[in-house]
Amino acid sequence: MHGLAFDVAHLLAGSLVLVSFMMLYQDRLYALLNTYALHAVVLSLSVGWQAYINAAPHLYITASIALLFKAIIIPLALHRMIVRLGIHREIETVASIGPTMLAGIGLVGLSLAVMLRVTADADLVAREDIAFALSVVLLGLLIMVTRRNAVSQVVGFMSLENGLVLAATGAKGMPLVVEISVAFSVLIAFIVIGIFLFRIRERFDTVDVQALDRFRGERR
Amino acid sequence: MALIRDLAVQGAQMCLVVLLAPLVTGLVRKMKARLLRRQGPPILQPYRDLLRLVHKDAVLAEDASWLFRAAPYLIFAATWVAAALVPTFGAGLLFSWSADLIAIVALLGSARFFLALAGMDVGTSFGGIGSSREVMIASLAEPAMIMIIFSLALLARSTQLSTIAEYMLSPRVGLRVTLGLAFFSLMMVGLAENARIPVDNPATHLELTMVHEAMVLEYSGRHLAVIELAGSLKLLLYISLIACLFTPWGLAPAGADWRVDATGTAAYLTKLIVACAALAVFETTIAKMRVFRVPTFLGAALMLGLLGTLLLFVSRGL
Amino acid sequence: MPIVFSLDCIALLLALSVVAMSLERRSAATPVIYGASLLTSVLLLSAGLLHLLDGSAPAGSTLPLGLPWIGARFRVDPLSSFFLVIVNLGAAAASFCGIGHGRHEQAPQRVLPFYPAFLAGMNLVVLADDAFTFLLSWEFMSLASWGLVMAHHHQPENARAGYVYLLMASFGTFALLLAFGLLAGPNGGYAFETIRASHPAPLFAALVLLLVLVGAGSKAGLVPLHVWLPLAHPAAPSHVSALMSGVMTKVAIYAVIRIIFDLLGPPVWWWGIVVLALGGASAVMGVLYALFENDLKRVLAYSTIENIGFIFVGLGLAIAFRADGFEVAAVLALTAALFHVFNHMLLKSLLFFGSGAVLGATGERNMEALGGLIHRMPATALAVLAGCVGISALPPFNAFASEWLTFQAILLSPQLPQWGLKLLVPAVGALLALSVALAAACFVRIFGIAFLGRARTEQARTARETDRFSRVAMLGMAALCLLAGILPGFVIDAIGPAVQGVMGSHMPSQSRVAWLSIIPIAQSRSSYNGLLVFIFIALSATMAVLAIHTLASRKTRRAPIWDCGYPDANPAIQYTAGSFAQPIRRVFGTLLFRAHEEITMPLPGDMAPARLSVTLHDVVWDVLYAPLAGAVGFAADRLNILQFLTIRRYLSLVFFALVTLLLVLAIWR
Amino acid sequence: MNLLLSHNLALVLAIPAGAAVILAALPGYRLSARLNVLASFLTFLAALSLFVRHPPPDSYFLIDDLNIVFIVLSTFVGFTTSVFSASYIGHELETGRLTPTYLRFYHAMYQVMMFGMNLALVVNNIGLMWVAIELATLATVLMVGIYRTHEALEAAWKYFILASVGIAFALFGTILVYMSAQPVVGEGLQGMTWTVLVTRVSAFDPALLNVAFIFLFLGYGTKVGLAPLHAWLPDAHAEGPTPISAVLSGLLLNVALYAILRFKMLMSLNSHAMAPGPLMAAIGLVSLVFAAFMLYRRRDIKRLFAYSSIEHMGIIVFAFGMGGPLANFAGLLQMTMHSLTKSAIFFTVGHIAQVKGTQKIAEIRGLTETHPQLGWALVLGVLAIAGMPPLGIFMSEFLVVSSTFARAPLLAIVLVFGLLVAFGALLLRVQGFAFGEPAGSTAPVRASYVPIFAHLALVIVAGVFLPRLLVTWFQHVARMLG
Repeated sequence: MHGLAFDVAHLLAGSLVLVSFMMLYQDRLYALLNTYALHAVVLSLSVGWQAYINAAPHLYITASIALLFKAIIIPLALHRMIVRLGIHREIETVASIGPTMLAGIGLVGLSLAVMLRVTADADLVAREDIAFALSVVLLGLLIMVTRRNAVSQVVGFMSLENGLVLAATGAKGMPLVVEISVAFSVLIAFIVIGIFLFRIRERFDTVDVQALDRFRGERR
Repeated sequence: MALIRDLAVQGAQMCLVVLLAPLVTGLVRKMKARLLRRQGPPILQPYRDLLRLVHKDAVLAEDASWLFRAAPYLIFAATWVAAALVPTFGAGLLFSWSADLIAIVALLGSARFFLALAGMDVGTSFGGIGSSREVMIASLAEPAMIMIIFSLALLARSTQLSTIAEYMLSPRVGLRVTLGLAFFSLMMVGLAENARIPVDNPATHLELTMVHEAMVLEYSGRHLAVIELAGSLKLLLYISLIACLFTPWGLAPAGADWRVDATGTAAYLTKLIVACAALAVFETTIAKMRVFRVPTFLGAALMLGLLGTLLLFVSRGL
Repeated sequence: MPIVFSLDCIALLLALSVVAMSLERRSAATPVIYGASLLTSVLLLSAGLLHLLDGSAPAGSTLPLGLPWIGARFRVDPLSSFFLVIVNLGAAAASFCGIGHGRHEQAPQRVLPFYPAFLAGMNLVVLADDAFTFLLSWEFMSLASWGLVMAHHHQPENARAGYVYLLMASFGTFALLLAFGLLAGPNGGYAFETIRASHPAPLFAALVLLLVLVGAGSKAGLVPLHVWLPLAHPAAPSHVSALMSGVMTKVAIYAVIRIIFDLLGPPVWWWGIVVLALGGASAVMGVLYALFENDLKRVLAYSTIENIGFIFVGLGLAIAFRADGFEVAAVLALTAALFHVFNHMLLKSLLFFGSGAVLGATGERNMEALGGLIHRMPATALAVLAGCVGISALPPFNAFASEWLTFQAILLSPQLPQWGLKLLVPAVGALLALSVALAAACFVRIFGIAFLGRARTEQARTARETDRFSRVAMLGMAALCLLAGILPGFVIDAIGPAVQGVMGSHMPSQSRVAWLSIIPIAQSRSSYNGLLVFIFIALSATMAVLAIHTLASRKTRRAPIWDCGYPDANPAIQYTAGSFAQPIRRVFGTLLFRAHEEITMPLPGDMAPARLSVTLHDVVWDVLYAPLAGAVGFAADRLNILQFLTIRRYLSLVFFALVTLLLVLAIWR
Repeated sequence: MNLLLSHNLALVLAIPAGAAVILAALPGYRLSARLNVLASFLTFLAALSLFVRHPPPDSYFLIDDLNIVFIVLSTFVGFTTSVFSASYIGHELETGRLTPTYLRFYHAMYQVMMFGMNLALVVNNIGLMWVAIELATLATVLMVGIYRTHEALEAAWKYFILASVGIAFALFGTILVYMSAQPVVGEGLQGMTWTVLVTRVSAFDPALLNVAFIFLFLGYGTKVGLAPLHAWLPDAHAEGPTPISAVLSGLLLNVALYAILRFKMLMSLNSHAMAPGPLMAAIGLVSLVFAAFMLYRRRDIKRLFAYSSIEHMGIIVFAFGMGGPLANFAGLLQMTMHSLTKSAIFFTVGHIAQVKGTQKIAEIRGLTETHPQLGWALVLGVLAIAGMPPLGIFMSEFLVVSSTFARAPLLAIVLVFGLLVAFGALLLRVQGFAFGEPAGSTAPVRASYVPIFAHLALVIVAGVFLPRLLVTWFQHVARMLG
């Protein structure tokens, strides 16, 4: 493949990692949601680009799903929920932003270190994309782990899943990508609805996960 | 012919021990009395006592069981058999091989077992005291005895009394530390086993100090007589045991003719008298110790025995 | 074909337990089941005897069960047939006793199904010929006996006993499992013949030895693995306790002999030291425990520990002699051990039957509440007396013969080249002598307190003689004990083939010696003649009686007790079990049991009674088991926190797992 | 008939799918319960018929000796569980814990789950396998939450979140596998087809494979319930309906395990990639010991047995990690026996909890007196799960421990330690349940003993006698697993 295509793909993938970092940095829910929307947009762009350079039309579907569902519908839905449930807007984090960022950088370094062992003959886009995808996944997990608030955890999970889609599309000619992205969208829908469910049943006054497992199985 | 002769020797031995036993007791009593400047009972007094007791009718406690009546005879029988197997004047006992030293000790053990049971049969407090102290003493005396047997048996490569006696006679036995230790240990055990001072006082009826007497407290008449006889038999047994193990001189070898037997008998009697004298002197010079000092006393005996056994390997690595 | 026949009998036993389940609470069930088990064990007994005596070649058979590629292998050789005799003699007696004793059982449906299964398990262990079948039967035996221990599950202490028992049992099984794992190697040659053929490296062999000592020793009740035994054995119904104490421990001995002498190959001399030390310690500790215990059945259980120690000393000697190539001495030692196995089986069964009779008659296991039973239950008293004399190793009874043989073997120790053994063996001999003397004290105590004296409680006063079957069983066992004691030669000759099978040679035939005396090595060295001793005692006793009764008086008067002039009708003044043990407690207890006496004297004028309270600590439990249980509890508490984390924390667990693995991957190579 | 045989594979999938649709539409629980049983039974028959003949592997479906074990086992347990659930659900309706609408949903979901698991087992495509397992998981999530109590919802939520993360990991791993395959086997479906991968794996990029395996192991390991990924398992077992607990322990864990085994085979075929054995063995031991200690402080009977499932999964994974014919054989045997025994235990526990009206361990005592059959069944089951002879697990544990000790003594010591600790806890609890003074209601119980005792009978028989056919087959699979 010629250099430009490669550079663009690389750029998009890299910027996805960057956006993940931005999400890691946010400490307000709305900001987080907006950044996530951005994340999804970048993802759809990169998927689209892959579709273009690999001439794989079915990837456009994935791209559009990413654009519509993840970049627009879900953030809006979560927006409405935050308003509806009156969740206070600050995200209480476990560790302060600084260390979290450092951890994130460490994770990116780790994923690169792991991926650099991949023999070079695997084609470069794949290799790079996987490295970035891995870091996106890890960062998403980091967000889930460091945020105390359910919505932000969901967001973290969704960014993680974006990483997966990135990897899937990065893999040349991978079958079932569309199905998988659909399946994941369903999964995410489930999660969001799940939060709604808890609200509707009026069982939990807040959707803070800690409140969810107030019971923690065996009562002490 | 030889068989008949051996039978005769064995029979003579059996009668001899049973006849001599009270004499030994009497002798010791007399000597002690003399040492204390007392007149003391005549030497034959024990025989008279036995006859008197035998002719009285026995008084049994109401709730004494059959065991209470059977025990004296069992005790006597066991002790007698044991005593009959210890060479006195001659080594050539027909049945000496039917029980070796270990078995003899075990026979005495059975006698003690029944004595202790008899002590508890009527259900008095004193009987209990006696029995429990008796078994406590025995639990230390028996291992000591076994240790002595070990050291002798390891030397003589046999547990047969006659064989050991022959070995002791033979020049092979040098002067050994082991033998000395074993001898002292055996002395201590003998004192304890026969309820002599310092472990027990055969003459006292002070409840809190007595051991042997406490067990036989409820006995009377012929039963008491039999038990007393068994007691003196045991004393005799120990004396002759020591005699034939450590001073086997003059012991008639197997199959010797009657003259040798006669000398053997003479030698044996002199040994007896010497032993009685020694015992009397010892008992008059020493005081009885508290019951709970006894374990240390016997523990010392046990240690001596064990030490003797272990020294064997060091002194001459067998 | 004895093996097939025995297997059929065992199958019959298993079928019996199924039948027992089906006929639940019928009153007829008890006699039927016990009768059938009696029949089967008699058949097995005769099969074992035949194979042992006619010296036929080992016979094996393989069933298509167990591990598929090996099959369930069974084999009967002299050793296993000897133990077949041991197991089924005990089983027959217990079943016979059970026919009568089982009637007192309040929950038969909890006993009957497990009883035949238990018998079957023990027989299977003895016959098994591959590691899997062996361990399966072994654990099955434990399981069945656990069911029997849990029969009276309402008493919490029984539940505890069952718990400790099964836990220790499977601990032992795992130890044996590891041992077999070593013996069989990574590609699983589990058949015994394969194991025999392969000789493990010295280090492995030593490891196997230790594992076997732990595994089989915990089942046999070797100190310090004995803690379950005094809990579990008494908890079961008495005739079952007899089986557990008298027979199951012997099965453990069988395992030790089978593995160490047969499978493991040539021994090393220091193995002997380990076994000897353990045996000596068990002997003394066991009897001391027994002396300070007031529960009748627990005393018996503890005395089992003592006798097991005795047997292990014999085994240790055999190992040591064998390692140094003294064939004769080794054979003598092993024979002594096996002889004691036989004797202890008889005696302990007898004594447990007796305790069962007492329990049935008075509902009491505590000696302090008994007394004077010799008047109420004469037959039981006679049998138990025989048992007490026997187990105290007094002539002319049987245990003395085996003890005597053991001592003879000990006296051969100077031949041994190693100094360690030279010095250890006599010391162990001293320990044995000590334990024997203490055993005598212990059983004087039992019999004197429980059967002699005056009744201490109403139950004891109104006790009634036990049922016919138990009486016959007990007296029969007593007769066997006496017989084995006065004719030891025949027993030794019967043991011969078993020893031959293991050692390659056996003791010179004893039953042909003149006057039926036994001569282990040489006439000049040592000999013992139980028959003559017995006859002499009997003769001289009768002579004395006759002489006195004919020549002198034979009159007896009954009178109130004299007691040095303090007659007191109150039976409470009698010596109690505790006070009887007091002198010995003072001598040995303070050191080994941290015995502590506390006397509370009331002030002068205060009418309150003075109290003496004694506290004993089981050192082994305090040092070994309590900390272990504590550690497990601690770990459980600490880890339990993980049940109560938030989802985020759980997620972070996952996260850290992932990151660590990736890090490992990044750093790797 | 012949026609059926020729399409038996299709039937294995079609029957549950169809049944799900019908059951979703069908009102009235009696009929639907019966239909549920019938469908499960037919599925089981179809699975059995796979022995007689099964289609050659095509690009979508694959039946080989490995997964046929799993298919038959899962369909069988699915069938017995449906029988049990019929009687169980009836009681739930009476007590009003479930409404008919939810019941309809329940039965439909039951079949969906069966469908998902069968699909996951038979597909020849790692991507489809992932989809199927996700499907089954979601179905179980919904069923765990079906009681809508605080605890149930919380358990479902916890399960859901953790499972989704697991799913994500698994997917990432799958993608990586594809990427490592793609340069060798070319693009498209080939790169995900199992049969192709196996033949060509030796040329794949090892580094990618390593990363892939880690993600797959963690992803599917979450389903297997290996510590420290186990968190969802105890609550999901404890709070859901008991049939679901039985299915979870008996089936879903196995299906996830199956996936792990597949990828292990793949890894071991590539000589340059890291050996998966040590990792599996280590995690297995960790899970075993951890679960063993967790057993002690449990207060909820179902959670207790959930932890014991974790423990056994640890043993099984350890066995497969050790590898070698003996250990693999033991692993397979242990897995089969565990499914049977554990589901039997959950059947029993379900009835017990219903009759006692509580799941609190402290309030269940003296069962052998009040409810002898249930009590002894529980005792038997727990002894079986604890590896007592003559029950099946004894044999497998015998093989695992003895074969390990000769190779890696220290590991074997740890293994034995864990087993002992676990046994201590289980024995303590079962003695409490079965013996002592009875507590709680003594009302007679309308229990369906057939599935319980069928399972236990199988376990007992397997403990002493394994049929030749089964053995050779297991041995072949063991050799397959290397």
